Amino acid sequence: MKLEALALALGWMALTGDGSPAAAVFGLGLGLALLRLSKPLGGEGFARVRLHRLPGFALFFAREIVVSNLKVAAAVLAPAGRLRPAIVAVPLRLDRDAEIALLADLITLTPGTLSLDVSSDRRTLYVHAMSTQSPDELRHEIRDGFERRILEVFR
Amino acid sequence: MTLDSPILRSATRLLLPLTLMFSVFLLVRGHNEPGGGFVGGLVAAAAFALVLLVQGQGAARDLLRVDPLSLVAAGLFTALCSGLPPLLAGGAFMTGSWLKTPLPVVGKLGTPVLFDVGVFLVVLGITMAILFALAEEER
Amino acid sequence: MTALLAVVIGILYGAGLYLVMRRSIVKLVLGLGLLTHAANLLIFTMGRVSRDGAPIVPPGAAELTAPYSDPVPQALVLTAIVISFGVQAFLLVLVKLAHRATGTDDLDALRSTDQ
Amino acid sequence: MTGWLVAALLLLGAAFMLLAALGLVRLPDLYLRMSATSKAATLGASLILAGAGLHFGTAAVAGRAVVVIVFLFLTAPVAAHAIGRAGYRRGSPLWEGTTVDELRDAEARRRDRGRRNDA
Amino acid sequence: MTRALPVLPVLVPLATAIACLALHAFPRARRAASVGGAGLLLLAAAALLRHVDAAEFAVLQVGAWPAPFGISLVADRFAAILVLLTGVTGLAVAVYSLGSIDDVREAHGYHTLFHVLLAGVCMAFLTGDLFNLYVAFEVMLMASFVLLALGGERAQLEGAVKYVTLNLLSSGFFLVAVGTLYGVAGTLNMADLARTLESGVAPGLSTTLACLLLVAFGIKAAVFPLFFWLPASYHTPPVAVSAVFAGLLTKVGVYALVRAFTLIFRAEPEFTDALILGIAVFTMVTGVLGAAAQFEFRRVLSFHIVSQIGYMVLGLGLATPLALAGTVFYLMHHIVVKTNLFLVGGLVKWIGGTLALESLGGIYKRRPALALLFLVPAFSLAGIPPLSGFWGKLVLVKAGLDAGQYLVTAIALAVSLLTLYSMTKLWNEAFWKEPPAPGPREDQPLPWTLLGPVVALAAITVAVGLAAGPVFDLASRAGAQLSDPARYVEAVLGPGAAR
Amino acid sequence: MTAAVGAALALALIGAGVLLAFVRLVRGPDLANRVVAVDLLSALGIGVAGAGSVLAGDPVYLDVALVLALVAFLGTVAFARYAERGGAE
Amino acid sequence: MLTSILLLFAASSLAPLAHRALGKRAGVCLAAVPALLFAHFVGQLGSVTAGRASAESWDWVAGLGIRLAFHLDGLSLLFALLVTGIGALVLVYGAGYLEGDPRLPRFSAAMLFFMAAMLGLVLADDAIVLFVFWELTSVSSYLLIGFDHEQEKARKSALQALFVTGAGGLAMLAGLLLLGEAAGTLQLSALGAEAARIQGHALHLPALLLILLGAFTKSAQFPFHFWLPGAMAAPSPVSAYLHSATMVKAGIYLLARLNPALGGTDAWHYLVILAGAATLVTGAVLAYGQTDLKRLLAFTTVSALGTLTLLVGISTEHSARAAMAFLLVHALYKAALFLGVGAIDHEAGTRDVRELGGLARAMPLTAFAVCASALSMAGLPPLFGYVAKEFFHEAKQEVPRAAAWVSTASFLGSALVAAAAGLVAWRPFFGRRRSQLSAHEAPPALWLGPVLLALLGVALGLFPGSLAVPLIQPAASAMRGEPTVVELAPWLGLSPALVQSLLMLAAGAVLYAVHDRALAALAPLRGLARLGPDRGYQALMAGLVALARAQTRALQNGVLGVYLLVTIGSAVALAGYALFSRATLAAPAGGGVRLGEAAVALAMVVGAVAVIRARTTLIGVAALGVVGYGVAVIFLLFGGPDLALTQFAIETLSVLLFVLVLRRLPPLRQLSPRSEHLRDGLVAVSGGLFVTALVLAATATPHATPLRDWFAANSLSAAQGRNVVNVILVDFRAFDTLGEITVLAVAALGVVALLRLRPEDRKESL
Ligand code: NA
Ligand code: NA
Repeated sequence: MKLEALALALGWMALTGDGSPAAAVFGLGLGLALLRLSKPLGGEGFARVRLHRLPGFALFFAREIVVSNLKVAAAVLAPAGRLRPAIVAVPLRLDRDAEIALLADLITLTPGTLSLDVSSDRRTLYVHAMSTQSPDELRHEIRDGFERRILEVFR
Repeated sequence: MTLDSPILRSATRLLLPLTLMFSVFLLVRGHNEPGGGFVGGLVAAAAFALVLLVQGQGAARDLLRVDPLSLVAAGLFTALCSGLPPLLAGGAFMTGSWLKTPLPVVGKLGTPVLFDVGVFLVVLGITMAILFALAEEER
Repeated sequence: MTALLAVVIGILYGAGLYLVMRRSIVKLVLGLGLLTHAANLLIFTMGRVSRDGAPIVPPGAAELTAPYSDPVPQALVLTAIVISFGVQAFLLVLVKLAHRATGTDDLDALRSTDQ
Repeated sequence: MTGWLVAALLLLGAAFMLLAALGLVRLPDLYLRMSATSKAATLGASLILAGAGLHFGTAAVAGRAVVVIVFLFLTAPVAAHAIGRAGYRRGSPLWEGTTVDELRDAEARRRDRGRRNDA
Repeated sequence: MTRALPVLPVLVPLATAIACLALHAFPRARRAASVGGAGLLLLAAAALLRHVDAAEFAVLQVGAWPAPFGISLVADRFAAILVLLTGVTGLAVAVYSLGSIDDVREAHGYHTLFHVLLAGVCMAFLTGDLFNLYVAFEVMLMASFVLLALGGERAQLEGAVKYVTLNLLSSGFFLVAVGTLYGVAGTLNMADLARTLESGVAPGLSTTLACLLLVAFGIKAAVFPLFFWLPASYHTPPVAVSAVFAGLLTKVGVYALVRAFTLIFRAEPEFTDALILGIAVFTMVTGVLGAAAQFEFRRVLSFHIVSQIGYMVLGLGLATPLALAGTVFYLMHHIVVKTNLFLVGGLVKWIGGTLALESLGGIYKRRPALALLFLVPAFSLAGIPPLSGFWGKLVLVKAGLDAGQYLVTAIALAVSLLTLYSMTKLWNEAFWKEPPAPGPREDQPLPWTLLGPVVALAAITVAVGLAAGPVFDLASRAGAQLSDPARYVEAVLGPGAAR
Repeated sequence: MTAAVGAALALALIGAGVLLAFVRLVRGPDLANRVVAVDLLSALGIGVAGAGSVLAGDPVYLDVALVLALVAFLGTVAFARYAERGGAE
Repeated sequence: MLTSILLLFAASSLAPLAHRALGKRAGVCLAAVPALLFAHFVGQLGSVTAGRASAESWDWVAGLGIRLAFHLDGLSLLFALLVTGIGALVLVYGAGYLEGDPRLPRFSAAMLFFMAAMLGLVLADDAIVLFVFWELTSVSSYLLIGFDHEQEKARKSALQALFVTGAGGLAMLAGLLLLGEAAGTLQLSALGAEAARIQGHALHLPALLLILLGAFTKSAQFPFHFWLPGAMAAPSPVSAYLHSATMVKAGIYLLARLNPALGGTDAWHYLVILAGAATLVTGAVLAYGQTDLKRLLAFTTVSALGTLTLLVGISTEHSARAAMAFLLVHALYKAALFLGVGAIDHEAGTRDVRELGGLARAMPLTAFAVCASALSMAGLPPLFGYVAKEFFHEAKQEVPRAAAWVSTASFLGSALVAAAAGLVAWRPFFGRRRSQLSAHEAPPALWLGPVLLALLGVALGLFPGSLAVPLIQPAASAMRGEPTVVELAPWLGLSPALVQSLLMLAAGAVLYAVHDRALAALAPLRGLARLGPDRGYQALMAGLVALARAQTRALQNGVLGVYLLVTIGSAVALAGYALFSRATLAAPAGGGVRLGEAAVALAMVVGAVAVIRARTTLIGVAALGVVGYGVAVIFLLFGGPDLALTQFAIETLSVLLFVLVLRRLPPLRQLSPRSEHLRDGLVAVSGGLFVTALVLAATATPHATPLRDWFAANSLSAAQGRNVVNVILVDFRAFDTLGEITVLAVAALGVVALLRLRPEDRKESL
């Protein structure tokens, strides 16, 4: 909660372009108020955030994004040979809403994959891939890639 | 029925305060830059509308806490009251009066700003009232 | 640009007027929507469109100095836009209920209250 | 110098966006198209916004550009998820070249459950 | 407090509406607030008229911004008179609503809507700004839309679809005309517009916009051939609602026509006056003929609204001070009488269970006093002396004869005869003949909430008829003001503004 | 100046993208595909706002971009919900 | 005088109370009011005979020059006496006639109201005041004629009377206003002095015609006579009052009253005499053809009214005194006859001469009253009717033109009336007594009136000089507008007039004798009656309703599309005409179009076309959204960021609204036939062209910017805001915004209410 409020305060300062302490205080106050307001929404946030691991995580993500876009570019420009789409069920170790959402979002934002659905028991994520050799390979990639890193940062 | 999924739920949780903050931002600076009560109210309504779409109107109602029509009444009351003080003092209705010194962050405060707040509340209230009623009907 | 806008507004009007005269109740709603857009654009155009920027006093200045767009039609249009939002919401619900109550979408069939 | 950087960012962003649009037209099914748009368009728009933020050079503008970028990254995958799921549930067809569909059974079970609830 | 007078008739109902909205959990308090607010409006309106009649004008620059820039509220005698009548009608219908509106409607905001309607009507009468008039129209219309459709019965929804569509079209024309006027004259203040257009800005365009506004206001006023929405809808809502619609809404259109063509558009009077006169004649005739074909209490009355709008517009078309006085007088008379006739219609429905004429009857036999209560407004509507309608008719006929418009005058007289025909038809069918079957409440005493307003309005009708002298003097002072727009311009923009 | 030229070129590219998106919007073939097209159109709109702000030299376009991003998301979610509930095309 | 009128009005409004409080005595007590007034007016005789008219007046509607003015001269006095005197008798009679009837209080009230109106009419000295009372007599007579309102015939007759007299009344109103214009005054007693001015005025003839129309309809002159017999649907006391002394005499009164101002001209002579003569004959012929006593009396009334009109039309000294004498005697005998016939009807249960006979022994007093009155009607000496008839014969010598025709007509009419009088006087009372009749003498209330009136007729005939002259002379003077001497003696000697009277009576006797055979012989001609004005009236009313229906079918046909077409068409035609005939169209100055702008414009046009061509609602909504976003972009491009922001937000929320409603909306369908598409398309295209032209014309005018400049200069300094649009919205024009959020609030309230108000918990409001 405190961290989220801080993030909102930063957001306020970014929006207004005002870095003054007054703006920070106002932003924090507003952030706290808004979070309080959002409280009834419930839902599960992250269990914790290991701030020091965040930069590494971001870097990894940025790299994945760039790579992914290049792959997509290739696929778009010459789709015929390169497409081997599949919808793959990925079993999840993550179990908090926020974690699942983050994983799904990252999968969507990165190369050739798209989170289609989450099973109602939240144990399985269904991922659409543009081009995959085998479903198991994709499952493995996700488990060892994003999912592991999320566990590292947010557990 | 809602668009229930952990992904959408989490997104809503994140976007709600952010969007509301943006709506406050639009309201606050509207007197000096693009923005103001109307668009501020609409953006705030969009935030609640998202909750409505994703988690259903029960959640959205809980979130809003007050009946949207009460919000409308409060907004109209605020707008009306912002014009009354000069009237009672024998002046013209809606004559603006301002604090002499601007406050940090929010800038100068005056009855027209209060009026804009009223507009904000009304717009938020009516949009939510309409959406709730339609969503209720849709079931 | 004004001439082009004049033509666009005319076309929007023509289309809107044509649509409201249809018998389908949904087309009526769509037509009114087009007319609303057209009217807003028309009023905006009456301020003599210019690319001179928004009517916002730049920081440091005491008043707005030319060139700038005419703020008056903008204020009018803003009022009109918001009003038509309310009207449209109401109209939609009205049409929906009328459809439910009468069981038809043919406006020609809604004649029980005349004659 | 900034000028060149801005121009580069804008053009690169625009190129990605065009790419997204191209993918939307050329790719054979809904899911593939979304794979293209949800990435390329988000990246493209973000690059353009970054360029714009850089161009004006003030904290206020840059801050706002960052806010928009963050917002885009927050919403784009969610939107893709929402559309993709809806599309799948409505039966938007998969390309015939699709190798595996591990969602099909789960979806059938879900529909079945829905039908039983209705009855 | 004098300074606040022009805005009070808007603020009081608006505040009442907010109070009613806020009191949604307290039905009794809400009803009390509704009647209390209506009473306050009447007081405020009376104070305004008193002040304006002496001081000629009451002008309030909202926000204290000088005249053409801010929004001016301007009460001349014409406006103040109409505001007073709004107060009268408002109070009468507010009381009547207590006894006639079901609690489900009340719970869904009836009182709020009603007071917003009053606020919109007063705002329309008092504003000195053309765009603000548009806003006032929207306030009024939106409230009327909801009041009309609230209840959700098939007939109401059908009527509402037509009412809403045609009125939205009218609003559209109005908006275009206002926007274009701004584009041409650069101002929105009606006095300033008058001054600017008089100085010869774009004469052709000014006539074009006058025509556009003639249509826009003509739709609201329900003149020929733009009245369709009225007979299609006015008989569908609860009686209290149609009573306040009948009394006030079309009059706002007439008011706007009068204001527009006495103040703003005087560039080509020979064209516009002839046009208006022609419209008036067709409106009178088609309205009254429409009524002759009807066999439902409120439908008959609805068509008569159209017909009598023709009378009011006739005065505008004749455009002499006497004719304008006639229009003012006729408006005053008609608001009270038409409201009352609809309210009486409610009593008839209360007793007989229906408003279909063929199923009614026998009220004269069982309730002679009530029957006489019908005759007062009915005969007044038909122009029987010495009731209020007679004087309205007399003034207009005299104005027509003075202006040498013999044919038009003859038609006006013939129309009044046909009005009498319709009123006697209602009398024959609902009051005189034997009912085919007894009504649901043949022998129950009428509640005072229903009877009181009817008696009060009938008393006003008689009083206006008997004391026609001072009332006509007031109307002719108002007419004189309307004939002298320069005074209006100076009152708003300051001395010397009109040159 | 360089930035403006870049912006103009970028706008041209995006414009081409808009046309393509329209093609998909018209061709469909189903609601979901059209929603994707609309979603992309709004992203393109944000791009237009960003490039436009550089071209016009007015940062106000960025505010528009923000509002656009917000409401476009809302619209997409709304349509997704509509589609999931089996709304007609 | 106002006091006396108000007294009657007060009595009228108290009548129901009086009946409740006083029971049977109420009739007499109420009759005391007009009786007292009668006494009061008798008291005025002296001063009026001496030529001292009394007057009183107050301002009423000063702005229109209308004064609440009353004036008592000989003419008014004569009428006032008849109104109050006969009124008192009729009230007493009515109380007896309707004894035990729950409607009696209403009867008394209506009669007193009518009496008040009639008294006001004859006392009024202001044309408009006269008209006010004139209309009040119409209205109250409407209620009286329709007294038996549960019968359709009564309702129809009442309406017919009201409609015909009402139509005439409206004409008369216009005529009086024109007369006032011509004379420069509305004061009736001052009109005579303005005769020259009036008769030289351009408005003289129209005024005369319109006024005559009023008088003729009210006094049932040919061809407007048809409503009067129908009015016999009223109970006898009502007929007695309305058709003897009051209502129908109002027209005669008006003619007499205006004689000084309007009389004597050629137009007057022609019109009034002709109408009078025609009415005289028509009434008499029709009377002769009746077997219902009341209808018979009604037609003799028509004939008498014709006679009176004829006399007023002649407008000489002789005719004036004849008119006033005849007026007086007719009032007396006709009231008595109606009352007597009422008594017969009341006791015997029928009014048909063919079913009556031999009642004289059972009802001696009634028989006396009826016989004496009928003989007076026939003009037999020594009754007063004879005197009047003598005067009439004298006066008709003075008919300016076509005297022979008039003479013949009057002779024929008088003979027929005499025969009719015979029917009334003889048939019910003498001859064989019909077995089924078990009549008794009527109660005193029913015979008192007729007997008194008959006695009065006899007395006047016996002592005309002392009794009748004081009444007739001032009245004739007033009618002439100059002192007129009237000398009366019972026997005027063997004059040509006497000879004529005798001849006429003889002819009457013959006609009486052949009555039954004549009726039988004329029976085939009854069909001709269908061609009469009554038929015309019926056709007119039927035509009116048919026209009304046709118009409603054509105009208010319930098709919204047509309403819209007409409304839009009117706007486009009217404003388009004004624009293209007046404004000069010029292309607006410069600006140029950039590629992006053109693209947006194109997108909007494509969107608009797509909305029209959309096959599904969703596509329509989406296409509409494209137009909306296009508008937003235009706002953005041309300096309206606030607008653009709002438009984007609202457009999206609108889409959301549509989406929420969409599934409940019907699918888009193509419903109109091709021809309608074409027709509507034409109007729509014209509308579009008009708007384009309007925009071009408006933007081509020089841009006046006082508001813009002022806002620009004052936004920051005076209103503390840099964003001028926002400052306008929340400060300079915040009042607009207040209204606007009110609209929004109401719209939301409406949406909520409409959707929440489920059909099942709907309740009926009144
Ligand atoms: Na604003
Ligand atoms: Na009428």
